[in-house]
Amino acid sequence: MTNQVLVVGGGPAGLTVAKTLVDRDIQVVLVERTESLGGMARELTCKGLTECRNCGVCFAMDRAGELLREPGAEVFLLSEVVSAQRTGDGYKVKVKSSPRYVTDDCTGCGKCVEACPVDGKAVFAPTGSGQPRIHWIDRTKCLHFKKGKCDACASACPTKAIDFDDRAKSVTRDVSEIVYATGIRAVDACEVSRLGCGTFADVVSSVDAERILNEKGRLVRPSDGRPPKRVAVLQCVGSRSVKNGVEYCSKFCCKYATKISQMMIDTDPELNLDFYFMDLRTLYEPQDEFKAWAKGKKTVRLLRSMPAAVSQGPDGTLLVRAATETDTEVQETAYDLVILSVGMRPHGAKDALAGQLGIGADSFGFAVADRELEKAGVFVAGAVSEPMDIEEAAVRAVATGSRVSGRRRGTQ
Amino acid sequence: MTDRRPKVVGFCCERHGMDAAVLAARSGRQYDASVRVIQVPCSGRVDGLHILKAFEDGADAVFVIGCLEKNCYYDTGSIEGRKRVEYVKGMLAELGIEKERVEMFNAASTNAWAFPEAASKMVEVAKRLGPLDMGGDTR
Amino acid sequence: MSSGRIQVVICRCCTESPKLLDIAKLEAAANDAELVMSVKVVDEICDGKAVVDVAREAAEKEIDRAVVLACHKRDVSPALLKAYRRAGIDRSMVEFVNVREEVVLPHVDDPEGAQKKAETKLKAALGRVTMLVPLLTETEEMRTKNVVIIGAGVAGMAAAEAAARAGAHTVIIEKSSRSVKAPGILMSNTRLVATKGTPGNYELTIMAGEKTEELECAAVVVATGGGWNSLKGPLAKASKDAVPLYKLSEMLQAGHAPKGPVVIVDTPDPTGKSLKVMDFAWDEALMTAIDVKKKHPQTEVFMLFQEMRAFGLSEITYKEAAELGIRFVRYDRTGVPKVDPKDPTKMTVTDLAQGELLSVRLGTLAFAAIPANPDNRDIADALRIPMTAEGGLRRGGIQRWPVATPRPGIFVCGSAVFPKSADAARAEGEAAGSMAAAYASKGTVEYGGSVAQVAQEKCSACLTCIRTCPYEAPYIGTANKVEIRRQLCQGCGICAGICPSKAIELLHYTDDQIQQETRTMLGGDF
Amino acid sequence: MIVAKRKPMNEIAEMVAPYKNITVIGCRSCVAICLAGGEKEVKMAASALKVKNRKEHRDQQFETLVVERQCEKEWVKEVEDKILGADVVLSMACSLGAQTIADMYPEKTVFPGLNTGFLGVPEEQGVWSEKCVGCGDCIIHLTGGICPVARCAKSMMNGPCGGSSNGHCEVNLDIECAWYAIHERLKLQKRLDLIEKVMPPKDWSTGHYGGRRTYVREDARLKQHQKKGKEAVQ
Repeated sequence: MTNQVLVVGGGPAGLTVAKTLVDRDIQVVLVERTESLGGMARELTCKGLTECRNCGVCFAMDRAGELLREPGAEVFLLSEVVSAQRTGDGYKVKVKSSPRYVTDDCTGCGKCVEACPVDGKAVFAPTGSGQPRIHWIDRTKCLHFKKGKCDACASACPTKAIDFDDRAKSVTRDVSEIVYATGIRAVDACEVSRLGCGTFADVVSSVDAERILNEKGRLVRPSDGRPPKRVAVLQCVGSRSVKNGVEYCSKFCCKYATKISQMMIDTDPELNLDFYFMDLRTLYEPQDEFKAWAKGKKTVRLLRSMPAAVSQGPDGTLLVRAATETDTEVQETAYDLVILSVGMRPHGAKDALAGQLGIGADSFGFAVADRELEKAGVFVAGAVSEPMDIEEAAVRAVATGSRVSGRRRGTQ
Repeated sequence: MTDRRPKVVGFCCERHGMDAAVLAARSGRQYDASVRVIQVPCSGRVDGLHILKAFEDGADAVFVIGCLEKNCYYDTGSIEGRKRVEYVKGMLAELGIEKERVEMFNAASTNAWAFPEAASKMVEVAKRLGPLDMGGDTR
Repeated sequence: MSSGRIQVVICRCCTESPKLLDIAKLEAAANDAELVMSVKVVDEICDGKAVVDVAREAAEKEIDRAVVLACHKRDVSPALLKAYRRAGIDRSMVEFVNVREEVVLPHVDDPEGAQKKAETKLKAALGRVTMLVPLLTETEEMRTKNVVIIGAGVAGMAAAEAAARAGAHTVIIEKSSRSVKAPGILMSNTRLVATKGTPGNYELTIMAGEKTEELECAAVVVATGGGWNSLKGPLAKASKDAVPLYKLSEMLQAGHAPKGPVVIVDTPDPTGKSLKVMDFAWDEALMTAIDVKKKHPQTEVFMLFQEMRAFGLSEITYKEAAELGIRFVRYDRTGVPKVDPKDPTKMTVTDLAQGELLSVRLGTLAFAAIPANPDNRDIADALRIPMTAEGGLRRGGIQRWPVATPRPGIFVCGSAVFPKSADAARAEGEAAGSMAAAYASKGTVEYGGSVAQVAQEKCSACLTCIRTCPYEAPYIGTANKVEIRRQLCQGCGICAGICPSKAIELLHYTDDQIQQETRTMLGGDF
Repeated sequence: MIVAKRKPMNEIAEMVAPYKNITVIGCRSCVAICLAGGEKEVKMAASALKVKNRKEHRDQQFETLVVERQCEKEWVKEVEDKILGADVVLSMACSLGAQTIADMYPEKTVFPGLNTGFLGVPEEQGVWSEKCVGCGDCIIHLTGGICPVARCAKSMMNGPCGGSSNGHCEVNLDIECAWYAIHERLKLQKRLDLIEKVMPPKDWSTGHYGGRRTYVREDARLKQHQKKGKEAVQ
């Protein structure tokens, strides 16, 4: 029988499962939809400056780097599993890879992006700290494909890494087990219309904030690129809300939001920061640790309140309207930047592939796979099955990996 | 002759320190070519003596870069590294040498900005204070 | 004195794109250097043909060490090192210079500076490579396939099952008389006393009842759980019927009706003066409360908390509980729950949501707190693993692996680290158990390489290295001087950097090597 | 052991400033263990001075070496040529080491690189505390193993002074009151009766106040007949 395991999804869970299996001499085929590995983790920032705040982002990205060097792992980027057919005790899977149009010679210098004449660009670097850091071209935007003549990027590239002749590829692999780890999507902050997302440039989602922090090391306002002086962080945007269909608590938002708050204060101790929340659910951290930290900072306030609206004042500042903790009055406070801490939704549990494999979805869209399905060789890992942070996804993925290799021992 | 390039030496840990430098390079980040990196297995390997010897041998600024504290590959190495840097800072300050010339930095493998920022900061310090054997007041 | 026959390899792929450096000049500099017997400029060092070519010339010219100008040493094809090995050159004698990521890519706009930097780096590497000595690696057989699991709770059982599934021989040590069905051997009434040995061959001293026994094992999983039985505080004292949450849940499962009203409080010491609690079993508390309400709808249920940490899908349970009529009362340290000293069945608390003082009758009082397990100290002491200030066991940095401690072969999981729900503890146990089994199944331990070495004549036996080493590698040997257990040394060099007598050197990164490299780097053109 | 601390570098720099050839000598015993004057500190001190010289365009030559025990002539003798060849010696040992060199080579200038502190123990890595003042008449068998002479700021001999409060010393609230500690210790040992025992006024002549002390052990001394070389000649 085949000695390969298919891992669908190159996020923290998928990467950890893959690494666990490769370490046990089991060949892995990893299929990732986007142009680089890391999943959500690559969009997020490391939250430590001097001391580690245990967010786990580096863990996921280090595994991504390792996996790319691993001879036992075959990684398909910009790829999808188009079908999985049961064959005896395994599956025949068909993987379709889209062309990247950039070869491995790319050094990531970014000259092609500069040269690209398309408004909004047609050639991109992987976002965040994604691995590998090789650019890719979006065929639907690129003038070379649309009009058939532009080669601005190709002539700007110092390493001649642009290859317009790159073609889509289709391969089939025989695998014995399939691990489904398609991960999550952040809730779009603009789904909650009252908080000014999409209307005001300086109302950003926590994912955007992390992206800015990851890129620059400090937070700046999108409108003018200047560091903010007054920041509001609003928790539970889209989470714990029946209206958004995200009734559950997304689990990691308190952890990450409190940690980026601490990071912002570390970089700028003068920053005024107001932290609005309903319940403070910092993961794997004593319940009053963040409160004690906030108490020790003169410029930080913790406010137990869910703001009602964000509007713009006459001087352009953002006004957050919120009831006081005891619901006795409503106050408006001015800020330069408002961060909406968004929750998550499972991604891909209702895809055709999931259906083919017999993976179900619950009412929130989380993937459900019972032990019977695992006996048939289909496993679900990571936050597609329930809300979790990177650390927990990694731990559970190791456990899943052990069950995969356990099944293999059983069948051999 | 004061326009000579500043000589900056960085002791860089093989783990997240170097990972951050590599990620920075691959992300197209730039820093001054006068920064020379010496690879050590862990920032805890750096001895205060190595830093002082670097100054003796002509460095204008020295920095150590390691993993984040509490996330060191070798558990406690970067905490030790920082202590060594602090000790050398104290010695230099007692001798009237600007203690800003030596600095400890921490980086995570996903921080593309961390290494270039550390390197540029030290180049800036070295430029501002001038070469060790010329600029600066003797106090 | 420098010696050796050096080969210099320059990879065009890494050094030439983008076009910045004058490779011919680098080649000439290499050719001019002392002891250099061969200079190879190849198009792509990752190309198999180039590797063969390089290795052939290395063998012909009797090369014994090499400098490779390419990219990060991790990314250079492992085929090169293999080929060198066949040509009789140990991997430790090959010095990589990361021209791509340290010179070319970060200095795209400064070809002149980059060229100088590359030349200096080449010079420094040539100097360094002459000072290198081959490193010795050794292997040791693991004497057993045993995986010892400490604690037969939720995490421990999951660990045992996962380890057994992966083919390990499991031995569970449980301090209570609890008997559970588990794979392998279960030793109840047994405690861990001390540990000797090295990774893969740990020798545990255990106390089984009154008897002291020795137990050999390849790996250890610590799953001591939380310290539910160590609950103390004013509320526990004021009401003698107060129980930890799991007792209430056991009672319900056994079919007993709890005396109403049922009050579940987060901690017996709400001011946190005598008992610092890191987290609470909120999942279980909510489920137990629902269980009470469903089985005994007439019983009033109160939950008193400072912060309702109903993570993830527990939020749904929280909602269900509220719909079933369970009363949630949030308080803070200004109005903590108190038991009336005159009437031990009356509890008062300031309900922050309502802003009023609430008086509750106490039928059953249960605590959701999971305090740190007091046994952790003895376990950590015996295994020589670190602890957090709060009394939990501490893992290594997250960059390495989630359930690992800094000591190889020792894994920790569940509430011994930080309070967790049963489900999360089970997953952690499974992860730790499988990691331990994977470690044990390797059968051999490889060690050596770049490790610390003591010059005993210089050692003052000051113990500084022993106190600072994260891995317990240095110890006082028979000569009353420090020796290094090579099996434990991981090569960080903390000891070498701190030794006040300069008696410790880290092989491959000796003081001389580092200082020589620094000097050459600074001696070059800037 | 003897606990010492490096002098501030500026003081050291000032001392050695007028000289060209400086030999820095450390010691592998107590001062190495208390991280003040081992090989590492010796090399770091010399290196730091060289860095300062680089900055100020001054030329000084430093020779660094370490001896096993600088307080003993034989060990010092091993490096005699380095001492005699230097303009000045910077001793990075305790003052005993510095004085040994100074006594052996009276024509040489010897500078202390360390401030010698006290007789103490390492409490934990990096923390040393005083436990004995060398009074020459030990009484800790009566005080539960805790020396009131060293650990009480006033060297009280019969219980605490009026400044003891909640187990702390009035001189510094961070210090434990020695007599409180003695009480607790004796209670633990069930020897509390000892605290009632009145100690007579202490004879301080066995201590430093009796003048410079010399201890002689006749059975250990070499008889005239046993001595070799120039030591045999008075």
